[in-house]
Amino acid sequence: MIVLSHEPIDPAALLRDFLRGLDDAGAIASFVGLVREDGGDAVEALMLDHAPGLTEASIARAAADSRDRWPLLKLIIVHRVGRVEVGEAVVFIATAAVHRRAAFEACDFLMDFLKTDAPFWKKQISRSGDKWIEPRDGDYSDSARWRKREL
Amino acid sequence: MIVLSHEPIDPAALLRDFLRGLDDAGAIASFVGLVREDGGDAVEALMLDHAPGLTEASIARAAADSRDRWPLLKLIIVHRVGRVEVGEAVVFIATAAVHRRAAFEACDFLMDFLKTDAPFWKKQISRSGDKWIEPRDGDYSDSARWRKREL
Amino acid sequence: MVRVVFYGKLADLMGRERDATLDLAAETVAAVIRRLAADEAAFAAALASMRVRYAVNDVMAAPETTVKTGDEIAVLPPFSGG
Amino acid sequence: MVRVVFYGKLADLMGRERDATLDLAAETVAAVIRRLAADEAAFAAALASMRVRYAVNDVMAAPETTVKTGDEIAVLPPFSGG
Repeated sequence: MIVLSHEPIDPAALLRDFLRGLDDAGAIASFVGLVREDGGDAVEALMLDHAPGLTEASIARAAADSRDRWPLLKLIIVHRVGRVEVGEAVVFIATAAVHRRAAFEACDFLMDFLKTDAPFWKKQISRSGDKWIEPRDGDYSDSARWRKREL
Repeated sequence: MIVLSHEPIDPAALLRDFLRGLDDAGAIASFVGLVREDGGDAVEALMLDHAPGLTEASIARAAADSRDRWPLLKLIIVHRVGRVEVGEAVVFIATAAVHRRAAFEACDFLMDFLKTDAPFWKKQISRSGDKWIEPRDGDYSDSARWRKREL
Repeated sequence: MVRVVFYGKLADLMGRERDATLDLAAETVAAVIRRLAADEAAFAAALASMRVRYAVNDVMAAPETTVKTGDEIAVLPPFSGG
Repeated sequence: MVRVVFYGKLADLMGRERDATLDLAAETVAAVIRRLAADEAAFAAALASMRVRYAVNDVMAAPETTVKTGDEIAVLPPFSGG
């Protein structure tokens, strides 16, 4: 399931729903990304721009890709769009598999994808002004790990 | 926080509590292990034996080790002991960090530790009889990944 | 006429969308964008400072892709989600 | 006298705990276990079939560790948690 949400999301409730009816899956990995205070800069919120249509299609392709790479029994990706306040969740991912390696790796892969390869644009709103956020170098090298593996 | 629980655990509620007051952490990785039906063998439950005192101390050392290796802001490990029914959670782990790589790796490391290096013993109760479960070869090689890295 | 839609920091600069005329019945994405940049120094500078990608009608597309009247070009600065 | 506590499949075989007498004031864990195994063929066979570890008074300990009256030896078959 893939959801772009304009409203606040509740990771615990999403995990509860995800765990229902997973009789064959022993392993569930999940990830929550929260908007955090950025050190000294008093962050108030993120504004998340996206390209309706293109963004959903792009995430759907990554989800299909993860199912090709790992034997997943279920996955969910929920991503906020619009204004997300400090402390709120920006993203929730959960993956279920028989064994934990598949669940962990698929969850990790999907997060790397969302950071650098999904059509989202993040602007940080803080008291000292607004700024567009670029992925960190580490985000690009994280994403590159999965491409190397294909060789 | 480390908890050995004789009663059923609620991973969603544990995640909800864990997410409270995490203003500085952007990344939360978590893992849920469920007792699953084992293919044809009609599994009814797991019986989890442990060594009171020794088991808690062993997990506490692994938790401290994970904090030495990764800049974690918070972690929780909850493990069932006693009889755990099919579909119930055996284990819940969550790790919080500023960036997701630390959260993912620490969560992965702690699960590998619990599978092969924590004093637990698992007996599978099924209609066809009971049997003690040994870690899979993959569990041992997963744990070995973290030792190689030390070299 | 094609519609050009801007995202992220380029939307701050150019607004969400603009209509652009075509000089020919079919032109490349690159040609349409070049013409917009010729009129707007700030947009030209932004394009030079980052790796921009394009989509045509919601499908990722190379700058050499041709567009015709009624098509929509999305102008995509580097992604940052999650 | 030391207490010997068994876990996992060894508890199925030996019960949860047994008291074992010491021949000397201080003996090694290995000596105590060897004596128990001499009396119980099934325990001897189980020890031979798996890598068993030990703890003395809740601290992991080598088989060469010496124990004295009042100590507790835990006999630990291969772990499997999670």
